[in-house]
Amino acid sequence: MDFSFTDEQNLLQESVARFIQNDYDFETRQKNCSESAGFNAGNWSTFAELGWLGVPFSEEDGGFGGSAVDTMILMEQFGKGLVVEPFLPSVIMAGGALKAGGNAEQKEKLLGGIIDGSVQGAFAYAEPQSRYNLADVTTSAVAEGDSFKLNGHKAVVLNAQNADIIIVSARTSGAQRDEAGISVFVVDANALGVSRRDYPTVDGLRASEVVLENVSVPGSDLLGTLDEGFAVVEQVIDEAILAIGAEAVGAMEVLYKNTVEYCKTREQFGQPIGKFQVLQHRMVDMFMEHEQSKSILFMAAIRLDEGYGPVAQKAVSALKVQLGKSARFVGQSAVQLHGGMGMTEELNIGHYFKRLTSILTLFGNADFHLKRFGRL
Amino acid sequence: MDFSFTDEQNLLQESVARFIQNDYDFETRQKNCSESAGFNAGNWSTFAELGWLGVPFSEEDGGFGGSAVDTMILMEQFGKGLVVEPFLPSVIMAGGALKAGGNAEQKEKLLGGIIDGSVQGAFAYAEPQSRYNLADVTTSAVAEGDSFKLNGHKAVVLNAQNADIIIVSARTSGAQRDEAGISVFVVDANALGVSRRDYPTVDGLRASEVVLENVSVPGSDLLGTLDEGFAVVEQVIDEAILAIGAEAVGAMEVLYKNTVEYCKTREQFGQPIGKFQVLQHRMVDMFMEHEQSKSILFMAAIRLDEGYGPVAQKAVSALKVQLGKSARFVGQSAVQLHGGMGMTEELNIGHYFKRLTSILTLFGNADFHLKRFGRL
Amino acid sequence: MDLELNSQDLAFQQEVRAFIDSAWPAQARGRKTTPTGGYAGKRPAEEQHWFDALVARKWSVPDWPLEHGGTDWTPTQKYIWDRETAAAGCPAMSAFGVRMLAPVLYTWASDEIREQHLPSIRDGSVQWCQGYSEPGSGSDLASLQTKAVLDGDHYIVNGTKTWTSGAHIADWMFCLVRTDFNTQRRQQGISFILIDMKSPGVEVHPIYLLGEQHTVNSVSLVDVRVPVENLVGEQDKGWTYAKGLLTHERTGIAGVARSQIALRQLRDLAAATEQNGGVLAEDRSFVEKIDAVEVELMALEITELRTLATVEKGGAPGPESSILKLKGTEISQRIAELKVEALGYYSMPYPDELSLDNEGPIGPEESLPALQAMLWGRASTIFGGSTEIQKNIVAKAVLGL
Amino acid sequence: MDLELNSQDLAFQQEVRAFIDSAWPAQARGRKTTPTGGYAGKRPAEEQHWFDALVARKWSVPDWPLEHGGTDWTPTQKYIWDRETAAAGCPAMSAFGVRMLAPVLYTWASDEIREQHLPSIRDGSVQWCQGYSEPGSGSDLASLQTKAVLDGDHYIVNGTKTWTSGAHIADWMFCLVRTDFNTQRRQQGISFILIDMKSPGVEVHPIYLLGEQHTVNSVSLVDVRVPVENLVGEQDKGWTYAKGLLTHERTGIAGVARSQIALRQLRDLAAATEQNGGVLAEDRSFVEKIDAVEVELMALEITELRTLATVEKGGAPGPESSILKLKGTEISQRIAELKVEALGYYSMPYPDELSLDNEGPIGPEESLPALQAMLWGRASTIFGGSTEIQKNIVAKAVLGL
Repeated sequence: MDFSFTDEQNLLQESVARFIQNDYDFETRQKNCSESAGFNAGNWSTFAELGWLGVPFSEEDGGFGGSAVDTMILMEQFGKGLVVEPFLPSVIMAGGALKAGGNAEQKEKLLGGIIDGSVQGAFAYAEPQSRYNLADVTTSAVAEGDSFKLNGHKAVVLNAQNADIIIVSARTSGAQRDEAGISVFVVDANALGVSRRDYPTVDGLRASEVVLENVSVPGSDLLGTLDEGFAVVEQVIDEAILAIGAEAVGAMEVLYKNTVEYCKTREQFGQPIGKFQVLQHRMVDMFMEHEQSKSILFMAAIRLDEGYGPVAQKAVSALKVQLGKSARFVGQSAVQLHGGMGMTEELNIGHYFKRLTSILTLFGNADFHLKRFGRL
Repeated sequence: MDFSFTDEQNLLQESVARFIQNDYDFETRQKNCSESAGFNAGNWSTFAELGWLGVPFSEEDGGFGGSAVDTMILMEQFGKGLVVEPFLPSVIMAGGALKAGGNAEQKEKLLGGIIDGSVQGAFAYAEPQSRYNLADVTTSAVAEGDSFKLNGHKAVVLNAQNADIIIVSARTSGAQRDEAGISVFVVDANALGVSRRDYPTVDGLRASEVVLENVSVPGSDLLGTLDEGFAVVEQVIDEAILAIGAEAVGAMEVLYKNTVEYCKTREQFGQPIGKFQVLQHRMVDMFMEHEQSKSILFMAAIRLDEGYGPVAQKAVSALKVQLGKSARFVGQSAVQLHGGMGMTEELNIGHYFKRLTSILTLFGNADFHLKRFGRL
Repeated sequence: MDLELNSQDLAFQQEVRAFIDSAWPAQARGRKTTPTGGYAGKRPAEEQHWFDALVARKWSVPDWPLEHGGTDWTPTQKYIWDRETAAAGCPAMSAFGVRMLAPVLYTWASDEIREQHLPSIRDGSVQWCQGYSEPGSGSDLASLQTKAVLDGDHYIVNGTKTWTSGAHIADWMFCLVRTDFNTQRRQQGISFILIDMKSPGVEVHPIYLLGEQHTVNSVSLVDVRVPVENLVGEQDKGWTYAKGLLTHERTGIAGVARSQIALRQLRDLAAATEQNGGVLAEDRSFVEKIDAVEVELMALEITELRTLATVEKGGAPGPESSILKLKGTEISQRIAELKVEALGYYSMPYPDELSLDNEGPIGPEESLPALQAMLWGRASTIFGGSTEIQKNIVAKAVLGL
Repeated sequence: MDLELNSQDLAFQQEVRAFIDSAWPAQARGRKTTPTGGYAGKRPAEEQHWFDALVARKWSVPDWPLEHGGTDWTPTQKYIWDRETAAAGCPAMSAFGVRMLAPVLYTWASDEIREQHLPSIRDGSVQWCQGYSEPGSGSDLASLQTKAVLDGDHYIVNGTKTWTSGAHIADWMFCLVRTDFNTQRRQQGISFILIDMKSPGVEVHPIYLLGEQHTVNSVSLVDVRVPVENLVGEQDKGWTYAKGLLTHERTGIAGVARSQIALRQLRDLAAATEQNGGVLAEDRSFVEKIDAVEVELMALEITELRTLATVEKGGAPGPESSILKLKGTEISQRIAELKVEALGYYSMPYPDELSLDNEGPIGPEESLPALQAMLWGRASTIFGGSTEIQKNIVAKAVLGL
């Protein structure tokens, strides 16, 4: 039983923390958001140079090691900095799909680019009607000779705007909500018939509605086995939940600590407001929610590293359930305790709150995961 | 739009309040509990003399007027005094069944006795397997000539121990959980084949498991129409919910006010604990829960007086949902804020808490009524 | 006890409805309104029509005394007016002039000031903002530091006001300033003055709030010269005037009608949101959350009516009135949150106005407004007396702690 | 990072399990235990067997230093011991002598006192109770007023102790008394003394608590003569000795193993409870409430393990350890509440022992114990450092507020 990090992990943590500390203050972050790509390309190169883009991948695949704990360490720091660079969609999700479903050739062709930063990816799994059901897929892929023809609408695809490849779940057989009959394809983002409507998201990221009209995808870009893509999608999303869970834990730490600092300095009625017992207890509750979330995050990372399966899935859903309570409480409380300042776009607090709001929704809200937890 | 009482209602309220004030301090209440009947027979006579046993009945039936608001007024005061005399089971429930389902002859025969206190009743509607589903009735009533033969087990029948008549829901046709096919009978508590296991309940009242073995009930003691008894049961229970809702509102008022008083006098760390902001806000929350419950109680009483139907039923379920939150919070908070004293059997606080605990369960908990509210 | 309106009030209700039907056409009701109620300063034609009709009918300031152009409506009639206009989504007169300033003016100000300002507040032709809060004084208003020094027939005002709603579109600001720094109690030495926003030295800086609303500002006052005639009442007594307003509880602050509309929209949204081949409105976990709020809201409505009934009889509002804002904001925040939850992934897109105008909404039409309303709605437990301050007040005033 | 036990600890776990199997037979595990852990003083034969085996194996006081008859177990081994014994429902040694008094004795007391008392605590032959709280001092312990005046070679003690668990079955009481009333700080002038409960002037009065438990008492002390040899450490320094214990956080206080068992029982109960022709375990609303607690409990278990892992490496427990009692009690109260909810109408009967013995349970067998446990469980957030006091401490000690 051990909750300490290896030497490499400690180095990774220090290195990311240093980057956030030195190169990612809130003002810089806001500037990065407003770049046309929605992030800072220089940072992306830095991430690549420092090897961070390889963190979720095994050494065999050219990565850093690929444990969930590694990813967790990195994403927790990203959460503290509210990092907007598309690590989640490109590396964790698109890269994760290649890792989980790709054959040697596909990895050879694409994973290297993800890791060295030359290829950006997106993962298109949700649809306007699907809500959180990963198996609710109406986008169709019909075999035509050696290739497939794809048609459909993929919703809220993070980073599609910058993506070279969009990894798409599509139905090759079965009924609309069957788990069987889903296949995963690597789609060239510039292929004929791919159209996008890009927009910013509430938390300062970029997403797109992606419409596929008779997009032709060569059979060699089928990821994994035909009709058995659901397993790939599910694993990618569970690993993505771990990543945003770590982000949320990092963000919650900043929020509760900043709130404590604010309440120590802000004076009202002749004393720091941190002397008011009601605020003290509220901050204790924030602290407790952060610690409980951190614990269950550790559990989920460890379970994923023990091997992907029902135990890991259950831990991941537990994480999302815990966040549903903790992140909501910590975010709302931080805004409330900062008073008017918490409501401004100018201060970082509101932006953490908005990121946590997105995280509550992403990949299924607490209700959805409480049901999944109960089933598993 | 008017929330004031009529002159008669004001008199009723004053008269019950005076009784509680003068003749029902906590010590006396505890003594009444420990009587072998579970209540004080002298009080019962007083209630009869003062006309209180006639409150829920129309003047035509020999009562006080019979509005739900009247009942509410009386029960709120009873709730403040934690009155243990069996007004709820005998008058509201058994009397209520006679009111709702009885023919002129039955009322003539029995309602007078309920009102003058010479007859005690009980209402046996729940069964070991039924939980809160009033239609889940396995007790059978089979016609044999001019009479019915009853067999079955009725659960947690309040006041059966003292009852002269037990009003029983039994199945005369249909399947176990059909609403149709339930009939209501007036059973002589001393009839051959009626056996009981009596026990105290957590809140200091008396209840019994009642087993009916081939109990013969004359056809003239069928209450209302054969197979259509469900409507009677449902109305009796909804009116009983109003009654315990009023009790709960009375009890919550005592709890929050006593807690405020206690916190003003109890000193810790050199000041009254009522100066601690966390306790202040908790007491404000208790006060708010009491006010909100009182509001919805008013609504339910008014709706019942407008006529029994879905609107009234929905209001009654809303009351139970509100209590599920408010009574739980107020009860737990009162115990918590009284510290060790709140945990003693010696102080009244714990007894209010126990009564509220029962009220949360009685006639369906908040989950059950939230579902019913949604359906209506 | 009953919940019925009497025949007189029923008749009044009909009159109000008829007026609304004529002055606020049905097609206007469907329009998306910004959650903050249109501080943006653009006033669409329907709105102008509505305000003109209000003024013409002499119903623009129903709460004012009749002598100043108000009405002699009973509390219940005012309540009916509030409910009916809220239910129809009618735009409201800006509260700052009508509800915050005017009562001070007609109670305390000189005839000259009344004559100068009340008519233009009544007809909505002049916009006001409120200069109370300062960077150092949030909930602790009495600690304000903006300084007004008498210099001949002018005050020279220096300081900074903040969280000033609508300062960017206001013509005038009513303002608390410190005219005496050597008082025993901090509440003394404060004066209530009126400042023309066009005065040299007044600068307005926008503060953008969550939900991307430009509603509030900071206002810096540098050597602003204010004629002594703009002092309301006596110098150094401004706290008394302002305080009367701050503690003025209104039934309307519960926001019951608004929350009822929001709840209905939430149910509609749940009924229109696909999930697993059915709709979200069939998901028990979600529906039970809506039902639970509805019960709270039903209770609050009655709590409001209890207050109203007491006031109607000439009594002071009972202790139950102190929970109206506390519960009302809790409920409205909860509904806003549930709307966002209902939207699922489509609670994330945050397109700009241009994109919306050109290409339409992303996901359901309600998406962006619901999200913005949720974000903006967090302010309701902060501004105008935070929940914490309100509970302190109830603990003291109602519970005697 | 991993959650596995190392091979040494696994071997230890096996050893513990084997010991439990031999000393605490499987049939004993099913026995109903009172929620308060048997203060009643009746000790069934299986329990006596278990305690005898503990003493024989020298495992009765594992936390003590080896030299005083404890063990050299690592923190992880102690944790394993706690978990395994809790999971098997083994009775625990009374905490007052073993956990509360003994550390004071082996740290501060004279050799004579240690020799007199430690062996009989270790073998459980002498029962102790704790005389700290007084009617006027609940959470504010330092305000205690019980007075001890030196009279030759005795202290004359006068005062009242309350909430004294087990005083009615205790042979001795360790007690905080005031020996100096003229100190600057209230924490000074307090002494730690040992009182023989058979001393003239000691009177025990039962206090019955919710759940009808006789566990606590008030103890009046009237001119009780206590030999000066019974003073622990130095006069007037008792607060220092007692305080070390009060802040002594233990992983066990989270009660994770106990709550896990309770949660399993709750699921069993829901699976056995009929509802609408099915069972309660199929009711989503109810099951989701259970699942939500399970998630909290999973998190708490890891929080506890994080603390353990730090301590195991020789570190002080991290800030996360401060939440163990706060969350642990919240969770156990919630589970107790849900059990009562599962029972439905059968949470109401409150039969006396005689009726239970003669006629069996009313409703499910779990009914009465579950109800009593819920009532009694309200104490967990009050006694031993109320939730409010704990949060004050965390605010100060962890957050620096």
